[in-house]
Amino acid sequence: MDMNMESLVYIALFAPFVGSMFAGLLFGNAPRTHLTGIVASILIFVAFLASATLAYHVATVGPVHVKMMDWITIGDLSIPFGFLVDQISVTMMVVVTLVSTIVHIYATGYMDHDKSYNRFFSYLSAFVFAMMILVMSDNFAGLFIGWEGVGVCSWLLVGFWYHKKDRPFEENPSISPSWAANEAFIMNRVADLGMLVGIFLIYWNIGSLQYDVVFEAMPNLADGILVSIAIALFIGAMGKSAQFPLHTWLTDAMEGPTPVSALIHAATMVTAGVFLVIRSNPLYSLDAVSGVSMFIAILGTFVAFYAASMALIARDIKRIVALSTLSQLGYMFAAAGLGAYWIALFHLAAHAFFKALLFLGAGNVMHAMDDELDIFKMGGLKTAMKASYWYMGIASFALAGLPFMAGFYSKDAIIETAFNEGTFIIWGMLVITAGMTAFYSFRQVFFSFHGEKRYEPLGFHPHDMYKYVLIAMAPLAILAVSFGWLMGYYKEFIYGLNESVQYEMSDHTHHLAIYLAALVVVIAIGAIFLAWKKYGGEGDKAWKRDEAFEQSFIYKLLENQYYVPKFYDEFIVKPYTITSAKFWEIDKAMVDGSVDKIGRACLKIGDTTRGMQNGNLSSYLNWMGLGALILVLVAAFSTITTESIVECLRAVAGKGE
Amino acid sequence: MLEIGVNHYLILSGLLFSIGFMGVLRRKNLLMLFFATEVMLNAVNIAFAAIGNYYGDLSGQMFAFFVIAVAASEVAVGLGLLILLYKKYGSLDLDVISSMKG
Amino acid sequence: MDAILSILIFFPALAGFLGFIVDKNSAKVYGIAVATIELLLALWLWAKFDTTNGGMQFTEKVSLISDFGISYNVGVDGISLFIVIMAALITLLGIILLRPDTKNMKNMIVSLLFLEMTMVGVFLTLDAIVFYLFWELSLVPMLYIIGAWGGPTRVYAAVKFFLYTFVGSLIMLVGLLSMAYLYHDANGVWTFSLLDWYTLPLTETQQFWLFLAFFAGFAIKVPMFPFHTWLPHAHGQAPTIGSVILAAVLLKMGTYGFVRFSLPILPDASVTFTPFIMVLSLIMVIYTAMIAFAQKDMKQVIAYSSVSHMGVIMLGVFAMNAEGLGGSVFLMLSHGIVSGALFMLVGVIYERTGTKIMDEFGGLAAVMPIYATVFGIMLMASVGLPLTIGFVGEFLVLLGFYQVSPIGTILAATTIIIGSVYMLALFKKSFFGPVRHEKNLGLKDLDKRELSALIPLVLITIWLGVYPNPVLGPIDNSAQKILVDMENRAISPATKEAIILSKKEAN
Amino acid sequence: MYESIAFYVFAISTTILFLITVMSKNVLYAMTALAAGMVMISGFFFLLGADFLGVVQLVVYVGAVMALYAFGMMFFDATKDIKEKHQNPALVFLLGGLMALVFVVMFSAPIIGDNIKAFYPVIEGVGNAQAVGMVLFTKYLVPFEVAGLLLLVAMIAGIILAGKKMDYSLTESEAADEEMKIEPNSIEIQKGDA
Repeated sequence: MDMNMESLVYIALFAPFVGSMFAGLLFGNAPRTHLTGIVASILIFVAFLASATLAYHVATVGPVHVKMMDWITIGDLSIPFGFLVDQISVTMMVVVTLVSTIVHIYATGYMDHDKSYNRFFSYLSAFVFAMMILVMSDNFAGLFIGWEGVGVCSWLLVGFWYHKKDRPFEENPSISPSWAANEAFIMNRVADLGMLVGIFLIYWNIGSLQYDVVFEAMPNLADGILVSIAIALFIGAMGKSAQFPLHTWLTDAMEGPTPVSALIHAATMVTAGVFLVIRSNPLYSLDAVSGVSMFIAILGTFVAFYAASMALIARDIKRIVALSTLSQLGYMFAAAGLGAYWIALFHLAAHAFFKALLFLGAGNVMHAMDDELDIFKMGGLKTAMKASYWYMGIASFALAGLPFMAGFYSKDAIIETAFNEGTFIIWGMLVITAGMTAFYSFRQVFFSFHGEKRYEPLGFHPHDMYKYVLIAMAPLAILAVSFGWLMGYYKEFIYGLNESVQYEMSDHTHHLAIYLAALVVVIAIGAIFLAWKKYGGEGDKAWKRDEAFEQSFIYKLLENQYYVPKFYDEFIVKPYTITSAKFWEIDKAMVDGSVDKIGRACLKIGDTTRGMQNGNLSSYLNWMGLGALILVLVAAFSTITTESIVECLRAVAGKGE
Repeated sequence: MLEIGVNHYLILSGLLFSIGFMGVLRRKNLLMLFFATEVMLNAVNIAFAAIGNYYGDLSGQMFAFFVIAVAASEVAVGLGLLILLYKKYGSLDLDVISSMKG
Repeated sequence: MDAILSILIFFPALAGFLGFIVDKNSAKVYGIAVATIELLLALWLWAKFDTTNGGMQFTEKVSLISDFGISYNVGVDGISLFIVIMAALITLLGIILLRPDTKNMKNMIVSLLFLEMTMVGVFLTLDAIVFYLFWELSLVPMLYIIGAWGGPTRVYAAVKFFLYTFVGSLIMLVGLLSMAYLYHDANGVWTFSLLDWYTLPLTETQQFWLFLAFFAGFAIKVPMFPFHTWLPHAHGQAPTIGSVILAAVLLKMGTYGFVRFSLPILPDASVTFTPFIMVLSLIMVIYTAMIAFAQKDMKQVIAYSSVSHMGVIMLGVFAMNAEGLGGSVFLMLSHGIVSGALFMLVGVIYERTGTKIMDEFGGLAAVMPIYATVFGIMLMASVGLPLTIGFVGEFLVLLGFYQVSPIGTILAATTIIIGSVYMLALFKKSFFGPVRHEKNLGLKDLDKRELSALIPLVLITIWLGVYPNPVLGPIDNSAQKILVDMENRAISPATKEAIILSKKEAN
Repeated sequence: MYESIAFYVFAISTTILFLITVMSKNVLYAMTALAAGMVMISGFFFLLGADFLGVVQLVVYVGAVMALYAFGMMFFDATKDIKEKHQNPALVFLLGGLMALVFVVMFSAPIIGDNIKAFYPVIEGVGNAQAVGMVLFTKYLVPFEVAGLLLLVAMIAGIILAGKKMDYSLTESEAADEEMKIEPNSIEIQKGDA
């Protein structure tokens, strides 16, 4: 029984890799061949099946721990390629592989007439492989491999349409795909620095990087070290999950093709940070580290509110969905910070499904409108794109958290934990954000599908995506509706891991649960109605664009993302370029110059002393005179010094007696 | 004024020596240069005599004698050479004579 | 056969001199043949190498000038083994990459083989004077290669490179001689053999001054911060093959010198100098990385990037623990492979377009996809992506150095950020974006010759990134042996406490 | 008391005279000042009790050497003032001045010469010349003979060097005659008068 479990782990892990190599090496530069798309999707599906069976095995029997081979062994450090499949990692595996399968199938349709079709699938499967390493590895170094691997794949995929020209900041906030890709990679690297320091701290204080050894030895470490490890790891998580200071890359990463945004910037990569916090729950649940956890919760709430506010006025359809992802990530971090790890994980899974669905729907709309993203140019698409309209509707309902939808169970649980923990400010903020989420997601739905057909005068004639793609999106819709009902089963499943993951609401909150839930639902429905009234109307009640509001300070502030990107550009990017140019001058002039000066000085000395041999007797006499004088001086000084020394000594001796 | 000690003589001979030295450096005419060397030699003689006298030792004077002997022979040979130089170059100026152009 | 090391050293030179007989147009083939044999010999040495014992193996000793104790004394241990193999590999790949129409190819082949002898000699010899001999000899062919086949101001660059290193090595020679004198003073017998020097107890002040003398010689070769200005000139003017070998092997002589001379002989001074070296290396890492970002010329970017990586290696050397020291030796190998490949890639584009200015190229990825992929892999290795060779070394060095000073490590770790900044900027300017100049549209992709030189490097980058143990094992043993020797010979307790021996007993 | 006055008189006069020899434009002035200076120096010798040395100075140095110079002058056209082009006078004064300063500073320091002992102490009650004679012909006999030989060699050298082609007149250059505007054959030798 155990043997094929181990092989299952390897299948789940390496299937995407085989898909990527198949697409990359064999058909790297070949023109579009459908085979690569099909083979990649099948292999990802195989990985999904393997993950599902592993999930069943973990639920029934227990975690599987497999050691493939040694990676680095030097001194006392020995890092193996080990893979641990336990409750947390198997959940992530199932989520990742499921969403990836659907996105791969969707991509075969979406990328249909893109000439580097094969390269796309090779990168996408490579990404899934890197994500699987990140999720399944049993030590921090393996996690870091996946961490960076995912970063590189996102760099490749965001910069996929590298031939696009750089456009000025005003015209396109993310300038060009290659610029956005670089920004994403570098900003992730800034966070990886924190992660590395965390790994070093762990190694030097515990002696190994294996999860089990580390979390066992955690409690008997000094508080100071524990806090610094927690902070360092959280910095890593912040970068990958685009939390507050390092979030600008996520909205710019929308430059990549939509399947990429759906897979990477909605479901998998951005959740890696949350996965890290959940994975190291024994550390974050220690009371020595409670300060850091509380900070995580506060930061998460702030980011939720911050992103939701920006999404209210965003005009680009993908930017709205990206900001909503950012906001939901805030929710997950809030839950993780408050200690409700399994709820955060559950919300992560639910969110992955309906956010991927939302993104794919947005992709359909974009595809239909010839890559036009501005929702002001859309409207009344529901007649032309019936299926996408339904899909995006369901996804938005789930996101808003209407009763019996996935979001209702997972998001409200988080709001309940905030209430249960007694952190009422956080609870209040989360409730308001829930309302805002409902408003902006339905604003986008009504804008593009209801109201005036604003696209007709502009000459668009939208048609929906291929049939098989729409069918492929069905599972996501089903999950977006039904996933919430599995919360109970999931609870027992996850509790099997360890007790720090478990989180029970106090019975006091149990009583109020219904009222809390009702409150959030009422706010959500109100927000939806408000959005319907404002944007959904047709004919005379249709939405009219009012310029005044767009010039107002708040609109400007939100549109420029609180001027954070401009701030980074002004106070980090420009000074860095100027100082590096200045350093180059210094290097050329001073360091290099000084060496050349030494060379030139030798030449000059040689030149002046040449005067000695110019044959003129009187100049010889002068040089001789100079020599004589120097000798006399030397004689004088030597006599004076010795004399004066003798004198002082005698004087001192004299005084001595 | 104060009693003349050996220092006075030494300072005097030092001064005379530096006058002679300046003369040597300054002079372009070889003959005048010889005069300056004579001055330097005499300055040294004073010093010899003075030290000899203040330390009650005759060797100071002995040196003075030999200095005078050498100076005399030097002048004899020097003037002979000067004459030859004058015949060759027609002038005694140092700049004219400097044939060892580097 | 136990004379394998002498064969390894002198075979290329002899074969090179025979090269004069070979006629002009088959010189390159002859070069490849000799270099392949040399590489096979090196691999055979690795096969025969006993990976468990950290000490010197295959030692040979022939006394040259007996009354001064100068002997031809060679031996190989975990550290020098792999640098020798890399030297042989890079020379072979460099010769393969040589354009068939390089002018007077025969001279080039002969000087390359002679250079290979000196390089291998430096890493294998255990006698100070023979080490110095090879150290100086390695300058001559390099001077010739840069001077004869270089770019416009090649003479200035070559002479500057030669004089700069030469002055440094003279000071080092003074150090070596005074070391021999101290040994004679203490034990009454003249010897220049390193193994005897390892046993000589030295006072703090003696160690201080000797360290400064050695530092002068090695720091210029590394090149450390204030003495690095010759490198951009040398790289700027050197031909592709010159840059490749200069970056891959010659820079390693400096750090190898520190590991072989400064650490074991002067343990106390090494520990007292660590803060000084740390500051210099941090400047090197950050300062040159920023300069690399400001460069217009692609080759200068990679030249400054190699200075930045050498800074990280220097940190590893002075980390005083097995992880740091082993990591720095591994990073030497990985920097050799990666920067060697990068210089080859710059050479490829330079041969095609005749210019190295990045603004001249744009959107090359569309025109030359294979070239772009190889460049991308090498870029990722240089930036230190896990599962590539670049990550293992950098990770271990930073890990090791964390023990010495956390703040220093955090500053040094910024290299992964600013490193990726300038490398990605380079990649974006040259490969991404629309094809700016029409003439770039016609560029051909990598041909067979270039591929056969680059593919081995790509394979090694991936192989040693995924499975570095066959190389890390011997390095680990030798690194621990050096640390144990240092621990025993250290005088001041502060040094003893600074050196962290691994729990596993070093054999 | 008188001795110090004499010293200062001699000192000042010697300095002024030697300055003249060094500074003057005219060769004759220089030579005469040099001769006078040397006489003053012989005065010093007498002051210092080295009578024989003073006499030798007078006879040999002033008498012979200066006479030699005088005769030497005839070979050179000593009439005109010599124009001397000094490249950098400041340098000369600087060096000379510095030298003088150093000597003054050096010699003004109190010399504690406790280890100087007289090799050939002055024998009391004997005249200076006799004492010098005794030392000269006992201890310094060999140097004395060598000095004699030296003078002989110098004399012969002087004669040979200067003796060649004595008849060819160095100064009989047209410029000299034209200057004196005397027709070579216009001088009648007044016969008979004194």
